[in-house]
Amino acid sequence: MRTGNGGRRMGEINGHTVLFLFFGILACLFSLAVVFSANVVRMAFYLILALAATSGLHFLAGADFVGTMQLVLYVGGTLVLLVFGVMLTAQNPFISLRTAGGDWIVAALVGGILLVILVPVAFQIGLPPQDAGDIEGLTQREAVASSEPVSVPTATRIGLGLLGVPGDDVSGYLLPFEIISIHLLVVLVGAAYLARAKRKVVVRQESQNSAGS
Amino acid sequence: MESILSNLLLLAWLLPLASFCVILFFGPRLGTAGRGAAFVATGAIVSGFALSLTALILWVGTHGISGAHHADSADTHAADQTLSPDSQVAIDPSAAAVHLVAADHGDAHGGDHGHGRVGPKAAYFGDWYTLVDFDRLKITIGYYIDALTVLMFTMVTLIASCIHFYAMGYMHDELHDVTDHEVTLSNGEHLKRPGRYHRFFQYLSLFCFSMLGIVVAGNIAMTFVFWELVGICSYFLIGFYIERKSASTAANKAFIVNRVGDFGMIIGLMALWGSLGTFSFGGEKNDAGDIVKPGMFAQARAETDHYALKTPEAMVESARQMGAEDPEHTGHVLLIVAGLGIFCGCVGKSAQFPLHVWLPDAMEGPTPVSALVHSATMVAAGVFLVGRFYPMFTPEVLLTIAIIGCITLFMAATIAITATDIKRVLAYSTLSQLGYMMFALGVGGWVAGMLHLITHAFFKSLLFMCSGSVIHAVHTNEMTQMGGLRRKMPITAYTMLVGCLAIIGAGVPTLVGLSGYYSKDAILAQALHFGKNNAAWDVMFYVAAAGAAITAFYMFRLWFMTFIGQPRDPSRYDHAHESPRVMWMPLVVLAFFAIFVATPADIENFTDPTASPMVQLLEQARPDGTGIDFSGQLAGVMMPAEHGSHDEEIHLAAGMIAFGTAMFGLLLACCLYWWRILDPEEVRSMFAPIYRFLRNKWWFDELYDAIFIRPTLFCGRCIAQCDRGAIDWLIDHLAIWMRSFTAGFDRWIDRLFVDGLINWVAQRTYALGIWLRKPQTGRLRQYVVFIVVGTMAMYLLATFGLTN
Amino acid sequence: MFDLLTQPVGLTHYLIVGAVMFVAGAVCMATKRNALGVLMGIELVLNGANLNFVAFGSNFLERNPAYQLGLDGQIISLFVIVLAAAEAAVALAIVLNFYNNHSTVDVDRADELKG
Amino acid sequence: MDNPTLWPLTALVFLPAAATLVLLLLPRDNHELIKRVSLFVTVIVFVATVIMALPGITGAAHFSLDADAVAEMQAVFQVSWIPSFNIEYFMGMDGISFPLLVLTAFIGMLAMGASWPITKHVKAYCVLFLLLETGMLGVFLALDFFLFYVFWEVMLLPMYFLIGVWGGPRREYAAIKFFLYTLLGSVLMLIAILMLYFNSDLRQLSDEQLVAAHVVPDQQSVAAWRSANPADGAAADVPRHTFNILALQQLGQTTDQFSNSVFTEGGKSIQWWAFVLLFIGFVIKVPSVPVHTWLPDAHVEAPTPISMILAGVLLKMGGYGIIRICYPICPEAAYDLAWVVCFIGVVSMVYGAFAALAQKDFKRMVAYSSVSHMGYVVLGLGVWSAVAPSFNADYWKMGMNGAMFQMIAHGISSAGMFFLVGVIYDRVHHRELDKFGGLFAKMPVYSGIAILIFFAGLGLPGLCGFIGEVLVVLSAWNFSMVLAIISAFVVILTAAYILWALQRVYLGPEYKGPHPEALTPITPREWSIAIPLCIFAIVLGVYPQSLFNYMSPSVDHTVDALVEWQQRQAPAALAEDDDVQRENADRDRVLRRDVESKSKGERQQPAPAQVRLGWNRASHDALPEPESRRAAVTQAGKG
Repeated sequence: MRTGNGGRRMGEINGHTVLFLFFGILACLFSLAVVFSANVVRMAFYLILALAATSGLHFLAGADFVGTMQLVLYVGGTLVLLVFGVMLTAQNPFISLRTAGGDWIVAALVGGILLVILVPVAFQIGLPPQDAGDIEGLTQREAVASSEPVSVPTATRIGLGLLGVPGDDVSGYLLPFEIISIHLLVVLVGAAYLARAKRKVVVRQESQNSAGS
Repeated sequence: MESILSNLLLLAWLLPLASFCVILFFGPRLGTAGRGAAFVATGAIVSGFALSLTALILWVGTHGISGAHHADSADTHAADQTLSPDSQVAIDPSAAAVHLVAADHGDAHGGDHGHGRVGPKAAYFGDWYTLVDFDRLKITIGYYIDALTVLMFTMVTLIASCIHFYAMGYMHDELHDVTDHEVTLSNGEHLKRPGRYHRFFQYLSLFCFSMLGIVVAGNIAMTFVFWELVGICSYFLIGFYIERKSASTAANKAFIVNRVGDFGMIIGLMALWGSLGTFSFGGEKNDAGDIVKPGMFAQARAETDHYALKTPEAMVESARQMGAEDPEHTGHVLLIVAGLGIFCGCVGKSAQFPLHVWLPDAMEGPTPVSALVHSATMVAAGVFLVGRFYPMFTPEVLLTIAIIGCITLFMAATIAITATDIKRVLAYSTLSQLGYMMFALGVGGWVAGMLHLITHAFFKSLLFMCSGSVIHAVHTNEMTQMGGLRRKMPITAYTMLVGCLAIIGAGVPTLVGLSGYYSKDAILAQALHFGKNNAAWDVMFYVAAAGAAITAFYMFRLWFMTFIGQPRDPSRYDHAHESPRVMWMPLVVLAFFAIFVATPADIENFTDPTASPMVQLLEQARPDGTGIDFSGQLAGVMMPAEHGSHDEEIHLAAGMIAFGTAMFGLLLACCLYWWRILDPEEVRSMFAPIYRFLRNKWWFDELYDAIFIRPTLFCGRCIAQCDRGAIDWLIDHLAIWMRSFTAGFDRWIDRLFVDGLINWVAQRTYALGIWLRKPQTGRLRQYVVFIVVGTMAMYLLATFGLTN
Repeated sequence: MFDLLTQPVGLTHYLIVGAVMFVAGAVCMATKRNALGVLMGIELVLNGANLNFVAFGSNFLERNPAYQLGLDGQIISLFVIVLAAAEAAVALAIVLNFYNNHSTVDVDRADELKG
Repeated sequence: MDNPTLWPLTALVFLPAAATLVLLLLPRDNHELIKRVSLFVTVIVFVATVIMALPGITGAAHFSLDADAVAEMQAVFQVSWIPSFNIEYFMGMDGISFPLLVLTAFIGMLAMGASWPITKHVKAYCVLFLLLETGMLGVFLALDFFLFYVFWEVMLLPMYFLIGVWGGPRREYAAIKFFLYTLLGSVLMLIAILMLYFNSDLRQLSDEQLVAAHVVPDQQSVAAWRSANPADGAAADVPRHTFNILALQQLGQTTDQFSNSVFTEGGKSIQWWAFVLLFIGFVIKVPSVPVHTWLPDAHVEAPTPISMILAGVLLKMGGYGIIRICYPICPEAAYDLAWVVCFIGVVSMVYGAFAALAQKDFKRMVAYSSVSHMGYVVLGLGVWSAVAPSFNADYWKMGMNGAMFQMIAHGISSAGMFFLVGVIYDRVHHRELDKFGGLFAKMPVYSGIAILIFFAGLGLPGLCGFIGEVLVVLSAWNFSMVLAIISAFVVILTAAYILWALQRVYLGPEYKGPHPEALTPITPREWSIAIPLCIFAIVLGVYPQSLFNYMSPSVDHTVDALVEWQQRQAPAALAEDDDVQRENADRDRVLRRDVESKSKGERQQPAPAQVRLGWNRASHDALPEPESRRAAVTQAGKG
């Protein structure tokens, strides 16, 4: 899966491009669907689709491990959690809370401007340099990157990187990894605590009630 | 001799002080209810009298009754009369003093004049005790003993002894609890209080001590000390009935009016002290007895100047020291000021016009007090001092004295006509007689004045004690409630008659009379003599003569109203009785003296008034240089020598006039109050305005109240108000202003500036917070928008802002 | 702009998709009154960012070699995924708690701490 | 320097202060014990002063009655205190301060005895009282100006609290008024002190003067003193400032150190300003019109013993300051302003007497009588009647002696009066003069004592008030006749207000105010306080020499020094004027009375001239001095 260097200006339409367009348009469309949908249940569904499409884009970019994780963690974990949330709070009045027109206008305005800023930047930094002189003085990593890409599974290298073993194109990430681990633990505990807090009060009230009766 | 005399008198003087101290500390415990106090006090004063009498006898033994040479007296008189001042100067220019045309015949001619004294008069002086001593300036307690001192001592102790005995009877009520009927309490009852018998005698003793101190005083400062002390004794004795408002007010009045006189006296003292540097009459001696500093008299009348009065060198020097343009003249003025100042004190003490107002009120005291203090001794002290200080008086001062005396004698006599309170009549009579004495001294009659002082002491104390006896019997002072008492109390009545006759100067002209006859004749004679020499002032003689008539009138009015006719108040009459023996015995004794004290002892010269031993003794005491004519420098007045008045022509004329006027007054009294030919009521209504005028005592009290007391109190209130209203107001308001200023300052600096700055910052911060709060809507979605906008802003900033 | 379709897939393409997702997420957060909607917006934003990381780290894309993250991009995106999971858990807990207390999931009602 | 009297005098002054430490240890509620201890301390202090006074008891701190010795400072000691400013712990006493010292101890003792009715915060009261006594004793003993000032202030604070806490209903007002008035005086005094200090230079004094002023111990060490550099090592020609009062006196009298103008050329001199400032400070304390209004309020509000202290001792400090500091240090200004001083004195006398006449409050009346009586003191100090050509200071000496006597006498009589007012106030709790009456019948012994004390205040001969008043008034004549006459006039007013008050309070048939049942005869405690006052009043009145023996030499010494200064000031150019010499000789002749008959022919009858009774004093420098005197003075100056 590679794109030839020769078609830098006008590349042929290949499978990679088609797939990219497919997933890219899908992701964009469902993202917008999330925005414009008023129903929270549908929003959740669209979100799943958008994330799944993103996962596809990950695969296309050669990040197989990240794409997998995207599917597993996001679509399989996080969004399930979200859906639980929707279900727990999904009573009629809340399923579709209407947003005031003014908000829409403001949001659209701000969003539009943001987009107007981001897209030129994407063009500016995303395009290859105009001439070869631009690539002089590249680092070794850049040199590697500029060489012909080789499709190799990334899971091993990522795993090593996370365990703190720097590879040729990856730094050691042991410390961030550990921090993330602790962070996750804390978040879980916190989430559990938050979710329990109300029940305690209720229990106390009940005990008071029972004591009263 | 000197030490014996001085020690005798010292002892006689200090005995009453001892008595005072004993009674002060042990008074109530002496005998039952303090009865012993009377014995202590009486014993002291009687011993004092014995000592004084011894001194008198010693004196007479040493100096004789007189050194008189009567043989040539007539000639000398004649010579005196013929000599004019100019001729005297012509005879002996060296004798002429600087300021005063003066001559002392006897001394100047080295011969013997009518009263026969060669050289200075006999006097002993010295110091017992030094009160204050600043090298050259000394204030001492000393003695100055001459015939006058001894006579006065004897007279005072004698009368005081009589009065002590009398008081033992009179104050008998005070031995037990007393109900004072004149004091009503707020609950309507009369005041009941324990008796104060011992305290009365305590005060009497203190008074005797003080009075004798004045008499024996060797310097004018000592006189002043005891002057004040008799004043305070008088205060205590007048206010003896302390519960009576009238009594305490009268006591205050007496003391304060006396202080007015003392104010003048202090000025006199200052004038003397500031220039002469001594207060001593005779001179200051050192331990060896030599005179180290001449006395005042010697400075004013130097022996070398034949005792002619001239301004003391020290006064001239003092005037020069003060930068006077004409020191001689100013020095003379200083001498006049000194004389007038001293006389001022005498005016106060002797209750002369215009300070006479206290004496009638002083009758609030018990009658023995009136007899002793306010007639015989203390009030006479003023006259005594004028007599003692006589050498220092310039003719100007003497003229003032005469005028004051003359006014007093007339004014007091007129008031006495209308008074109905028996003691007040006597009080005004006392005033009048003191006026006579002053008048006599003022017109140059030193012996006449002094003689009247002594005779008056006897008969006036007799009169007062008689009136006390009457009051004791009828328990009222008002003569309108008496009458016919002669039958109930004959001894009192007749002794009082003696007193009345003595005071009007009854006697057979040119022949013989009671004591008052001699003294009053002498005064009038000298007055006539003076009038003849100073035509401008001869009116004073007629005033004095009229006074004699009035005296006779009011004295017999008193006697008739009290003892003659029908009782006006039968209840009082019924209770009346003769006083106990302890009270009437002194009356008899005093009556005896009132008759004979001035009688000539020489049988051969029985009709010559100057032959009386009393007169002779006084003549001995006459201050050096006063027995001559001398005239004033400022006021054109000539003081005629006294012996000139013994001239047959003058003396006879004066005697006849005195007799005539007295008889006139007496007859008038008889007509009105005995024979009832005239109705007093009718007379009274006929002269109603005059009666009211006299009845109100010439409105002196009201006048003084209006022009002195009220303004003084007003001034006091003003000043107190000024203190509170002005000074304190200023201080308080300064404080308030200061406080408000600092408060303002504090507000301005602290609140406005410092606090303001802080508050401003806080307010700004707060406002910023409020302003910043506005975006904090709490709306999550807006926050998101903000975040996005913020991100964009940062991006734009990074892109366009920072790169430029 | 549309020549993107004719170009070989490059970094720009990914970045544009990421931008669209990001903006969609932001607008979603700004407009949804439902707390869960907001949460979803967050997920979209995170995914948009994630996509960018991956794109920057990818060797297979037409791009300027100066912006080469290598494998680091993937690792960072992994972290983001993990964080998103954690965040979702906590957010859900909060939402549930809020819901229990207020009986609503309307974020506009959650303004007690408003200044 | 050998200081044998250091410890005795220090012990005397600080014994009361030290005793407060003992008081602090005593139980607070045992009032009786605290009062007894305090009384004991005051008695000790009094006994100590009496021992010092009695001749024949040996000891360094003994007060010698030898005439020469009394004139000089005795029992002097000197310890360096703050060397960098030449401040010394320097005390001593002479005939001026010693009687006041004894008076302080005496009144302090009696006032403590009179403090028994105090029941509020007894401990604090006694502590403050004793501190006050230390301050008062210190003021009279201090010879260092700075030390003097310190004691002066030490005295102020306890007084403020004693009035402000234990006083009557308006006590805060009175206390603050007292405090502010006195503080104003203190501040002015401080300015003057610094003015004098920074203009002083010890090097100007001769060797003898240095020894006399106790700057150096003896003649031998003078050279060493002169050559020694000042402590800071500065150059030798730096002036040596001093707070030594004796040295300042010498500087004021014998050098022109204080005669420079302060502000502008030809303006008033340093000593003129110093005198004015000091005089205001002291006259506030005296107090004289118009700065007297703190006194009535303070007296009325203060508790009885504090009134006694105020009237008996505190007022005396003003007079003491004038005679000890104002006059000797600033003779030139004093001579210039003698009229002002006397005028203030006379105005106070008249003003106080009039105001007393109008009072309705018994204590207030007594307070105004104090103003009046202290006027005599100011007048007596001021009568500078020694003028050219004779420079006869006899009358001024008498006036100063009279003023000093009046201070002591007033200390006794006014303390007595306040005590007596306090006695009835304790019983009936009011002071309205119009609501008394008839006390004589109910309290005979008390009334007797009261009448005696009031008569002492009235100036009755035989009692203490008379001597001082009469001496002052007599001496005033040669200074100014007008002032003398006005001051003599006051005797009438004095008699009026005192007798009127006596009449309203003691005489009359019955008591008219509230609490008639409380009028019980006086207790032995009150009796034993009043009787010593009575005894002193009588003894001083009858035997004033007992006091003059102590006082006169020092007072005369002070006056002589001033007159010597005055003679030096008189220009010598006119000294050969024959007339003056002759007149002077005349005067001596009159005084000695070596009588010679003068030629009568010379004496002319002078033409009547205008009488001038109130002439002013001739200007002192217009008249010459005799040559002999000048010679003597020159010699003295050389010596």
